[in-house]
Amino acid sequence: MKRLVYMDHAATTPTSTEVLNEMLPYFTEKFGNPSSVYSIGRETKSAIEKAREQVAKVLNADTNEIFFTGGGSEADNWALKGVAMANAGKGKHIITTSIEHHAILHVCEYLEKNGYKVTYLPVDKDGLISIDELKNAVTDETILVSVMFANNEIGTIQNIAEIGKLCREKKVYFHTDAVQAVGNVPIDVKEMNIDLLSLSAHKFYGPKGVGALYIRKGVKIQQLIHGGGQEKSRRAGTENVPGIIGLGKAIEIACLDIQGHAERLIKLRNKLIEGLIEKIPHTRLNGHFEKRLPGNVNVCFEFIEGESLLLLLDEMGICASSGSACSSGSLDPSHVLLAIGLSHEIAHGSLRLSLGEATTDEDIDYILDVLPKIVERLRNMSPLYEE
Amino acid sequence: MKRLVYMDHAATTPTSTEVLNEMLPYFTEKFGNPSSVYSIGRETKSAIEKAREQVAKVLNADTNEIFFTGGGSEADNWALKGVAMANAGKGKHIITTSIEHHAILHVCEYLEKNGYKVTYLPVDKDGLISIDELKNAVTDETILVSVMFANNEIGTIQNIAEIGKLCREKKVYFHTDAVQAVGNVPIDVKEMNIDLLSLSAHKFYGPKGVGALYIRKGVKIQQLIHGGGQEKSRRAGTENVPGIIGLGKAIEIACLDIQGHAERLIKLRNKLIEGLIEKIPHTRLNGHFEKRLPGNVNVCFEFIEGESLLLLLDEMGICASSGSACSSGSLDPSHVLLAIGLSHEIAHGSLRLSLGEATTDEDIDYILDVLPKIVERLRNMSPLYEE
Amino acid sequence: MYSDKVMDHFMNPRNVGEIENADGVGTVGNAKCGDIMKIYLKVEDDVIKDAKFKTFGCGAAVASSSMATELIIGKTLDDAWNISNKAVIEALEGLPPVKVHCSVLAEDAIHEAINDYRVKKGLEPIHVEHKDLHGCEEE
Amino acid sequence: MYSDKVMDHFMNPRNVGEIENADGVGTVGNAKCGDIMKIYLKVEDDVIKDAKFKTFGCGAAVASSSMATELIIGKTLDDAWNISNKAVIEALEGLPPVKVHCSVLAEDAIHEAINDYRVKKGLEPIHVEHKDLHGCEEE
Ligand SMILES: Cc1ncc(COP(=O)(O)O)c(C=O)c1O
Ligand SMILES: Cc1ncc(COP(=O)(O)O)c(C=O)c1O
Ligand code: FES
Ligand code: FES
Repeated sequence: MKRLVYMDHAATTPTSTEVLNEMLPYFTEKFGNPSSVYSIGRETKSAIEKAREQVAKVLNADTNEIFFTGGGSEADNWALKGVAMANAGKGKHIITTSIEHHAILHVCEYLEKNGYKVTYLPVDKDGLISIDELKNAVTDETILVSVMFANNEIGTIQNIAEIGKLCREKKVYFHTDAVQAVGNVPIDVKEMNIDLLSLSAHKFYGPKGVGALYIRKGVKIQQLIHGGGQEKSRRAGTENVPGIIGLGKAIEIACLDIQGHAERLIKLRNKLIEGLIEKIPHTRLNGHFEKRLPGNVNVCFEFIEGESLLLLLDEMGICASSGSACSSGSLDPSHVLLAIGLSHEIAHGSLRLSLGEATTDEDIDYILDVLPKIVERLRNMSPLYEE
Repeated sequence: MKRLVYMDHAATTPTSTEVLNEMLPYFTEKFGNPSSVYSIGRETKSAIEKAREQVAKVLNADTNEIFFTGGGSEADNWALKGVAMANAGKGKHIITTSIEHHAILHVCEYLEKNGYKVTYLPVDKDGLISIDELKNAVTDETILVSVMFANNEIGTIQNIAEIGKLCREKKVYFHTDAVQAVGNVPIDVKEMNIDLLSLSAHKFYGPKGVGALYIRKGVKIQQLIHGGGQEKSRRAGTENVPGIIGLGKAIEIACLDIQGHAERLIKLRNKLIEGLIEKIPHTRLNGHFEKRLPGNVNVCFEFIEGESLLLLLDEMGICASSGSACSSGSLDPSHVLLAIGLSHEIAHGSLRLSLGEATTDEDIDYILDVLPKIVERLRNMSPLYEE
Repeated sequence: MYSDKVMDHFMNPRNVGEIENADGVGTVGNAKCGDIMKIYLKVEDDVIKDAKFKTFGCGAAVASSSMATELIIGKTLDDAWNISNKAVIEALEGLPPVKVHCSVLAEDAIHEAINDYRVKKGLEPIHVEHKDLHGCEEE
Repeated sequence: MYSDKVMDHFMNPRNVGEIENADGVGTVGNAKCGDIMKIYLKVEDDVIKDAKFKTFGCGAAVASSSMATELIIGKTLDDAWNISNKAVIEALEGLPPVKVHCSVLAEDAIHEAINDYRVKKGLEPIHVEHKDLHGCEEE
């Protein structure tokens, strides 16, 4: 069999066997509807409540502040639309950043079409927003600030505690999309003054299609999905019981030794970054060098294009992703790479390698062996490259 | 071990082993993000497309008219809010029925708060709407008619083809909540002139937390969940790959021999209905006798209250549900039972037994043995009952 | 959902039934709301010698009736009057929040029964502020 | 996503490189948009004797360049001119819809190269309506 080196943990992770085993009984035996009176329903109900505790514990939240959703995107949509609609009486201004995930940006565009005003804060070359700029952007009309905890492309981690403190002082709600951060960076919603936080299980070895929104007690927010009385009548729909159990178990495991996990990955990550820069000329690292997700490597190789790179990497068994989006019909490369100031040309040659549980030192060696050759090969084919 | 007789298939069903086995590889091995370029991503992408074909085939739809969601409630919310928002220019009137699931009714209430007008059609004592009343309700302002295919409580199946025909003539969109119907009643969206249709996997032996919305080509509808480009940029969020695979497999199996499935259940159902009416005085059947879901039994026993009944049934290993909702803090019994003209008193004594794959003739005998004694016992405790 | 104690009193309710020629009878609740509780008292020398109940209602309502009759048998009328729904809940080792009103029903039924006894004896009924159970309108 | 043929021409592209002192060179696309294709021709007696390419772009762009050079080698200039992007797609056994523009790039590059040859020979360039590739503005 071909060697498989999965370097796209930021896109999704496999569900770990331990997590899957926890979920399995809830498909076939313990399948009762949690809203039911009888025992097999009560059993799934308490399993869900246990998962809620697992999430709450990790975030330092209360259990009744955790609401399960159908994923990270739903959590983001709910947070933004829900707060916007419920607080329109106070004002219609929202502040976010230019490097958010589309699950935030496209919601903001939707809100703009519906009478809201949105400020998109710029970021510096490392991908950080400026607290001063944020402070200046807040007006009497501002109801919500949404700044992602860690960026999915370039890995930059914002100064969340500072942002939270400012928002609390200014009395505006603070939401953070922590989909990439959970399991990688310690989070404390109380200490960091976070009012709402989105997370998604499949980014930390849980199943796809389930996430959660933390909503601090007292936050005024509308429902996104109306219907039955599930999730204290705030998110309708029969609960994805196995998914929720899986999310709970996965977050528990991911945060058992977050420090050790991070240290291990950072070592491998830095070896990879340094190796690439050393071995491949005309390479630049994107994102902040230190305030960076432990598993994130994002580099640009000049003169070549991302998709070709990915295809050749795939041939060598390496799974990665790129910020070049010509293939998807949209022609602009990643908005994040443009926001940190890259030119279109260079952004098209970007590569994200995201490390995770399965990544070994040998994997890094393998990549450092294979990738320079692939880049060389593509450069030799490129009309832009002159040796 | 205690005997377990699961008679709540309308609430949820176990995921069948066949379906689960189909899903399993997609948690741990074939876990790639379907949006990815590399092979393990393309593999999940094509698995999703296969599931889409399975759904399309069963409904007689085109594959590009099927959109996966996080469940039946999300599909209902999307259909109603999406059509309402996208067509507000044409009018702001929606027609639905008084016996819809809360995932429809609570969305309608939300829309009413946001400037829409909603007509709630009444139903007759069997739970059927009148086509004439529907015809009269349509105005120039009407943009959408939403009538559930089959009712979750009393099992009544509406005359969907007639409703579809009328809507097409009147040029208003027709949505049907077919969450209870799929797998139990043959559906043909073309023949029945259905424009939008909601379904949910866990009602037909698929997993919880995944559903689909059929959107006929050309229907104007807004997104509910904004973000990434999944589902042709109409429903954002990393796809719940195992869930979608499970949904596809489950709907395929459920519709292989829908006729045989229905015949088997109808025989058991009728035996149960007749037995209960014969053995227990002061019992009435709710819902239409013939236009009824194959597995649905809904009866009222006078002088007793539903929750007590459920608890005693649970003690005997029988899982069932009731339209009595005192326990849930809301004091009105089921809006469906009230809509078919039952008094509150009687509605509180309702019991729904819903049969499914696992139900055997012995199960029916067991219930017919146990249930009369339980009713008798509660009646003896009831201040309303005089022998 | 329910404690073992509640389930015990629901599955094996104590004192179900009626007392013929009872000295006091109290009926509270409303069939429309899904709950009616009726308590019968046998009183001798201001002491409750026996109590029985009939209840139309949920599991918690049945268990509360059962426990309430247990608690008042043998008590003076004054002591019985002072048994609150809290005492019933405690004796049942807890009730889920949505079920608290079922225990209130039991407290109210006792008060009604005692007042019925007082009226039959020619005494003034003791004034009670009925707790608003759940906004369910009496017909 | 790609046919075996596309993958073959991507993995083992034919005719990569430059032709020194080429008789005609055509460059189309735009680095800003993530795609540039450059085709070199060697022409003798109005017949394309050799063609080479350099491409900055996606897999489909590389495969289209490779296939396009294959198709035109040995053809007269007139025949080569008439090779459309459709012919390239067919020869590649299909391209995904979002990748059609990559094959258009190849058609355009051939036209540019032939016109470059004509101009060098003192002939009028043939007028071409450039298909609007994808709304990506030239700088
Ligand atoms: C008729 C009907 N519509 C909608 C739903 C909601 O589906 P889900 O619980 O999967 O969100 C249900 C079941 O709960 C239902 O029976
Ligand atoms: C930062 C960020 N936010 C939101 C999402 C959306 O999460 P999901 O795909 O689970 O809906 C993702 C991942 O796709 C992400 O990386
Ligand atoms: S060059 Fe743009 S997608 Fe191929
Ligand atoms: S009597 Fe209403 S819930 Fe108990």
